[in-house]
Amino acid sequence: MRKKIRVWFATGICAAAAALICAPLLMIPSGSLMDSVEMRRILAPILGEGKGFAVWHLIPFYPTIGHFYRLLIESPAFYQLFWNTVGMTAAILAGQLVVGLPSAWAFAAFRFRGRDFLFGLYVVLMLLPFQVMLLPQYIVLQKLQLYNHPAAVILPAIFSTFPVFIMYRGFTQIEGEILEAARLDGAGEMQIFLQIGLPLGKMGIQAAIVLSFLEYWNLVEQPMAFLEEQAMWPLSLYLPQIAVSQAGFAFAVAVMVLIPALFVFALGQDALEEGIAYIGVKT
Amino acid sequence: MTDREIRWKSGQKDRGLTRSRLYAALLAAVMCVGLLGCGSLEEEIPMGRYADREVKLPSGTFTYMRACPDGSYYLYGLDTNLTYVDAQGESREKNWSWETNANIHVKYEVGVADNGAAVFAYTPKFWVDQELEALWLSGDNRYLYCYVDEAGKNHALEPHGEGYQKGTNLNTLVFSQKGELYAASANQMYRINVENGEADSLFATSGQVESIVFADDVMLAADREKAYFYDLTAGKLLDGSSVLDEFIKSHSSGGLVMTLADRDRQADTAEDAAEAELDGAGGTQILYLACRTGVYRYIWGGSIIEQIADGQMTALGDTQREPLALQALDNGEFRLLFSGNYMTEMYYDETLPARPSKELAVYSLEEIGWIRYAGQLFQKEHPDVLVRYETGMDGDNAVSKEDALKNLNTRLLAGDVPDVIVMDQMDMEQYADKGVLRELDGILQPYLDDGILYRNIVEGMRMTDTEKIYGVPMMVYLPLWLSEEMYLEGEDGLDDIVAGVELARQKHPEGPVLYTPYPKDVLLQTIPVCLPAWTKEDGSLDGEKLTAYYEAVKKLWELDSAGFDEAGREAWQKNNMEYYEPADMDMADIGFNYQYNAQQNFGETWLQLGFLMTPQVGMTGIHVEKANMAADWQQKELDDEVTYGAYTGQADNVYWARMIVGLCEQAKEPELAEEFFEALLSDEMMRKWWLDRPRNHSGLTIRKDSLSDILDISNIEFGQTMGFKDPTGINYPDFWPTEEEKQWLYQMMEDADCCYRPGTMLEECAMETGIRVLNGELTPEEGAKEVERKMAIAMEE
Amino acid sequence: MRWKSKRLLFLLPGFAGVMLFYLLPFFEVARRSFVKSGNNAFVGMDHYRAVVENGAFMLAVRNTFLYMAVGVPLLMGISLMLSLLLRGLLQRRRLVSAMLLPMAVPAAVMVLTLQILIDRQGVINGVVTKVSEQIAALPVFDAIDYLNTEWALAVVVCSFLWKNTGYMVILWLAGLSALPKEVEEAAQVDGANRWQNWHYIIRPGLSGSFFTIGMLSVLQIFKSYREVWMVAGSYPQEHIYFLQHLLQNWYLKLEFDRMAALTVILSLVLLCVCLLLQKRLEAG
Amino acid sequence: MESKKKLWKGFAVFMTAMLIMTYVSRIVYVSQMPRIRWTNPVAASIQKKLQVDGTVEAVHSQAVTGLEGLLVKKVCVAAGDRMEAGSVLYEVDTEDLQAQLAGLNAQEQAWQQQEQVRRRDAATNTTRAQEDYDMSVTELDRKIAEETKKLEELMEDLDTHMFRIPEEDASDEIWIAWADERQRFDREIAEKKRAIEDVQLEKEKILRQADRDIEDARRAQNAAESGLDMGVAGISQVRERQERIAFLTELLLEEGRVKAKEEGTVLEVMVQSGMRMGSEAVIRYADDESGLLFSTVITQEQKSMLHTGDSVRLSFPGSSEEASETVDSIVQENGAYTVKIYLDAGVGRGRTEGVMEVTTTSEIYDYVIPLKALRDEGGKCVYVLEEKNGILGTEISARSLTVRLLDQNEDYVAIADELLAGDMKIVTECDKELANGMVVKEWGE
Repeated sequence: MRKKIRVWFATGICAAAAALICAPLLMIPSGSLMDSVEMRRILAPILGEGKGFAVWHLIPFYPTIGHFYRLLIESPAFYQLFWNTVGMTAAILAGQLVVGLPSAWAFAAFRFRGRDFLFGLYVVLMLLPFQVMLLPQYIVLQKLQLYNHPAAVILPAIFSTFPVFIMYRGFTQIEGEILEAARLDGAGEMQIFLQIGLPLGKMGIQAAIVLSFLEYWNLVEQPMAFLEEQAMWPLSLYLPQIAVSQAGFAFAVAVMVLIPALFVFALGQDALEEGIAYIGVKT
Repeated sequence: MTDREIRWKSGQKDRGLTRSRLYAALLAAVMCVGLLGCGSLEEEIPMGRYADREVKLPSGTFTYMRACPDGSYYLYGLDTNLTYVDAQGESREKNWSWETNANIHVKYEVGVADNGAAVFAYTPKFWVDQELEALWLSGDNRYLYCYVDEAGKNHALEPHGEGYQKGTNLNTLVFSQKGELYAASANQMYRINVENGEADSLFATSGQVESIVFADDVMLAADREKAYFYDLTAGKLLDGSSVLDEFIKSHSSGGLVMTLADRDRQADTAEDAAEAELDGAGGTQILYLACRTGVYRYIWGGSIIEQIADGQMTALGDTQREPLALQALDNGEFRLLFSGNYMTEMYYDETLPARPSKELAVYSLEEIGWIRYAGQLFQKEHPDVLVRYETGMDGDNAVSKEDALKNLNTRLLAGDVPDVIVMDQMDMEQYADKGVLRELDGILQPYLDDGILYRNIVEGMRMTDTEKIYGVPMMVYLPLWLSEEMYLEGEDGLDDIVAGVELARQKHPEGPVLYTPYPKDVLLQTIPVCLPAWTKEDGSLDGEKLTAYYEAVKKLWELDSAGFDEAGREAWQKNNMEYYEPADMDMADIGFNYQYNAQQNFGETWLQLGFLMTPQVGMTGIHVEKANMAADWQQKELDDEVTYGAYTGQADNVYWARMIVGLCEQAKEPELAEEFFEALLSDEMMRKWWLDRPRNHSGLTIRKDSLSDILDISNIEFGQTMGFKDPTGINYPDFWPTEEEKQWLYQMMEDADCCYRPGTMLEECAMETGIRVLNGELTPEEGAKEVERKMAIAMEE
Repeated sequence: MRWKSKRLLFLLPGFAGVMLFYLLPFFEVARRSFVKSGNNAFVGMDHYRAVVENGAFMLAVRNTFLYMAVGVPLLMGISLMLSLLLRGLLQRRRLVSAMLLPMAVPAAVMVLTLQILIDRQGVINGVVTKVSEQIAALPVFDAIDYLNTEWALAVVVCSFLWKNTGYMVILWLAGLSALPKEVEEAAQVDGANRWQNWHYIIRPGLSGSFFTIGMLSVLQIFKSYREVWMVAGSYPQEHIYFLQHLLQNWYLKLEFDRMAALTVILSLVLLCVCLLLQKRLEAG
Repeated sequence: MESKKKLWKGFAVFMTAMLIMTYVSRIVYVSQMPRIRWTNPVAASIQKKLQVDGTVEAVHSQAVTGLEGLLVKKVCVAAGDRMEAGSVLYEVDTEDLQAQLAGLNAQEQAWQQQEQVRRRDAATNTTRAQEDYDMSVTELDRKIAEETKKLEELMEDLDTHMFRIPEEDASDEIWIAWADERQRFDREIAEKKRAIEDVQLEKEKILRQADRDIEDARRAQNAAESGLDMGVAGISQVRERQERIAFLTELLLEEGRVKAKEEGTVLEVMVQSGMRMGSEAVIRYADDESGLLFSTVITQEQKSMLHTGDSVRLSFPGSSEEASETVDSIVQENGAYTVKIYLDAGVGRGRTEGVMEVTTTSEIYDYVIPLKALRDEGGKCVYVLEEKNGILGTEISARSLTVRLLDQNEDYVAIADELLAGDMKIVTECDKELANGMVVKEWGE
């Protein structure tokens, strides 16, 4: 009985926390259905046009799907950018898997001098804000003739140290003995990596994929700096500066951006759950 | 979950995997479609155009070239000897005794035959024959002629004959292939026998014949109106070609030269030539014509003139040079002699891109119509230059000002520097300190010395620390108040404005006075004239001035609101709301050019503070984008005139600098940038802009002569484009400045010396805090402290 | 030796890329911090001295340190507590997805919602004043202008927590799931109460995760600058004037050498902290 | 696991939906895009054709004046008839004619008697005046003869005196006396001459007076014969009556038929039988040798195309006749201009309207475009195609360019602007309302 109460208590708190986090997000779907006149009227105090306080109608008085029509039907600009974003994010994730994974494995499985120092350096490079790296990376890209080309955003992202850091955590779960045993059986490094490393680190990989996706799905700074041609821009630059008059439209864009993210979460979550369960069995 | 259960789940998972793998494949396919979308194909540039290379001329200045069929040519200049240059390029001078006493004769025209014989038209310096001298002195400068055969033996040539008019000069002397001399006077064509001077007149011409070519036995003589075909054997005029006449008529300005070539020797151009036959003349000849727009080909006797070379990117297109003679060489190339002792050979080159080679990079934060227009004009005049005009932010897309500046700084630091920067909305001092900008004192000195530009305005741009000028505004706005009667008397600053508004308020208790529906408007109208006074010499912020400013602005706001009760103000703001969106209006575009359809409710406002933006609109009906009250009042037939005047805030003689142009230190094309800068400052550019686009509000030009020219351009010349049509379609007539008003405007331009540049950090802080002061959150003192605090951090950096 | 070269093969591609796009640029930045920007003359520590003595720098460091000191522990604590609660639940997956949503919202829209909520006449002030009016007991609440008063930092921290909690909960869950089940079951059999269970089993197991999640929280602190800048502009209220504002403003002022010096200082500090933490947590 | 599969399916469905929507939205976007056709400006001249109708009428149409007071019995011609010299126009009532004639003759006789009496008195006056004249002439001649004789005597005395010049050595008094004597002679000669002149003057005065008297007398006599003294009106009245009598008698001989004096075409008949004629015109006709006049009215704007001396092509509706004539005069009347063209002989015979056509070709303009490409949005402007790259890659957009109008006709217009270039693409047709900066596409299917 006590156990049931505890479970109820726990779900209660978590539900409250989730609700608190999602409450502001409810403004997005409601905003996307609100036409600009109503939007201006309720936000007048914020625009310095009225006294009193702004109020938000979760259910708009005059709902309209005008924004969605304008976004999805009238102009194909949204899709152009949508596919740009999808393409870029996919390329980056794939690249990170191909490059980041072995690096993380190398850090986790091998002992070599200066490993910790190098890993520390990786972490610092991960933490450094982009503003600092803007100029030198611009010079490098200029020399590689990659400026104003999608690769200018994709390549630096592929070699980012962030996924390495996360995947490294996944691999550290594996105790050294298993490795030694496998090596003794004469398994090649590659085989060890594929047979033992990958399945064990699956959880870390999926976490890295989800978090990387989050990171690069809404990338703003790099494309704005390195992509001059608007035709290559990602979705996040479609409306970075939103004036109140376009708020409705911006909310509609946000809804369309959230949908794929939801799928990825769910799938990523799923994989995570599975990974966790799998690991549970193994050890 | 028991082990079995998990395995079962995982097992099932394996079978399930195949279907999910299918979905994964589908997903991958969709993603690669996205990837395809990103690539951009390389844009291919059309290749191949005519280019020209300079040919080194023998010493001396040459003004005449006689092309010989075998590719060699004779050169002759008034102070040089006749020089023969053979096909390989070696030149031999012909030394004739007659030449030696050159100093006694002033030579004018010359005609050279293929074999080197020549005829000169000259006038002796010392007249022997009194009668001829008399003729000469009487202004009829009649030439004497001398024939020199190929051996150098010369004898005087006295043209005579029954058709020959003695008084006229033979300005064109040409030898045919057979060595006969044909000469043309202003209206008559002659054939002159070189031995005895016997001249028989062939036909009359409408103008002076300038070019003569011979095809077998047909002579083509062309004046500026038409081409005459004359059959030498039959001795009669043939009917002309209307196509050729039309071409000659429209292309002879700026020099038109022609030459003839046998078609069979012009191997490559022959097979695509039309097979037209001129009766009797055997159409084996091609006539080449060269003029400013390029080289054209006319198949003898045909009816089409094709352009085979574009003059733009060659010496032909150069407006300073005029083609004097043309020779068609065998391999489709052409040799051209130009005025100014310059000879080129034009050849066709596949490898050259059809695009110009040099590039001039012009950068500005926002799109400025005038700069783009100037760039296009500059490019038309300099065909070998491509003007690339980049803007940091283009209107609709969403790059913020800081992001655009960040991109620009990245490129500056990385060395990819534009040649010309227009620094509206940018912080000029900062770029000047960092050495990005070039000091313009050297270029501006001649302009200032002979008083072309308004000295005070240019001096206003001088940096306080380095005492150098790094940017010059092309246009300026001048502060101007406008009201139905004399509310603002003198020019003693902010208090005068407050007093004026109080006066207007007493007169009109109801409704608005200054027309400021939102707090932001009061600030918009007053900051430009006060901001320059807030920074002390040492660059720090002057707190009291800022406090005084906020107090005055608060009073203005209360005065303006006094005309309303609470509900009234709300209603008034509401009906302004749909055309006027204060929220997304930031300081960048307070230049009163936001879409402001206040004309309807203009009648209620009595005092307007604005900026004069268009020079050629009269004072009596000052058209200030925001305050074209006059036009409104005029329609209400108010009997009294509109009064107007200059106003000052805490800083006086303020001018609003627009289109501040600066040149970059490490520009790739420094002299080209300088040339562009001078083109921008040229009177021609200023006038063209106003003539072409009279209805624009880019401001008053800082060139004295252009400003007065523009103001003098009579109203009629603008004809249908006068008048300003506001969105609702009401057409407001503009009023033309009277003479006295023009002087008043020139005087204001003379003494405007305090520069206001929008878009600085201080202005943004003052604006934000100002709104909080007017909303009552902060008292003026607190507001001033708040701004000081924020600026402290900025200064600190 | 065969293994050695093989192993290098794993690290090399990644390392080459990192070298090209991150390390080389970092060394370039370091080089520029010792050199005068115009004519590349060696200037030594001038820039560093200029940075350290700069008033704005001190303010920025204090603010950033305060922000981290408050933000990171709070975030880690809340997300740990939540993940512990969530561990046992069935509907865990849906709740976690809900919490993760803010991460997926484009920055611009998040800023817009923030502006609507925390403006002086915003929705939150509206609700609170309405509530305080209804309930006589509460004192009359006058609207706080969050962005222009000391509350600014509170607002920044709250939005930081709001955005990243879901993120950290996932990582904690990942960490918790790695703990061996049997030990815990055995402890329960012995009647260990919850606290002992936590202290002796879970906490040591999570030490590795502590380091990862700590570092990632710091990373999110730096990533949150974009939102703070879009909400409060380049010169915000003094309490939320962070190092990155300083970096950006110097960059806009073309003061790249000072910016480079600050970057080097910052990265050295981070490196030491990271190495220290790694040593202690790995060992523990 | 179930939910996993569902999720993957959901995700895949979403992505394919997005792919399909990409094409759908692009189709919708393109279908709404205005379609345009464009041309390059061409260097050509503007040909303007002016076609105006106008009336053809006689230059100075002749008129047959009515016979005052007579009664018209029958009208024999109508408007538009050909008439030859001598063809009958109309007939006058003979009885009425005879009655008027009789009245007139009676007045004539009365006048004749009165005239004889006056003439006799005048004759006597003239003879008397003649005698006075002769007498005064002979008397004056005599007086002149005496005077001239005295003058000659004095001249001889002077000559002799001149011979008796004293010698040089003579004393001064002698010289003085001689000088006085000489002066006396001079004085007397001068007086004598003066006297002769006076007499001659007086003689002329008298003679002139005499002449005038004779003249008056003779004129009076003439007037008497001619009856002048009745004053000018009287004389003319008499003469007029005599002419009318002569005319009426002649008409009577013709049994009242009035014939045409010359050939021509009748333009208008203003009289009908039974009407008593006044003095104004009865029939208007155009005689042949005086030419026809084509006149028309053109507007101020058309005036710019036409100048005096231009050759124009005239055609006449209803006939294949055509002629090329030169414009003789263009006169401005309150805003409009009347054009007059005198037709050559034989042109436009018998026509009342004509059509004037003139084609003028201007000089060669650099940039000539079809008129439909010109638009008017607060000032003349054209739309020029240019490439614009935005989110959807490079697109064609129409930019408006204000231009100055040089010359135009119905379907072409010559424009000028610094930025114009030969290779610019100017929009001529568009199926939607164009705005500046609008994205457009070429007119495919």
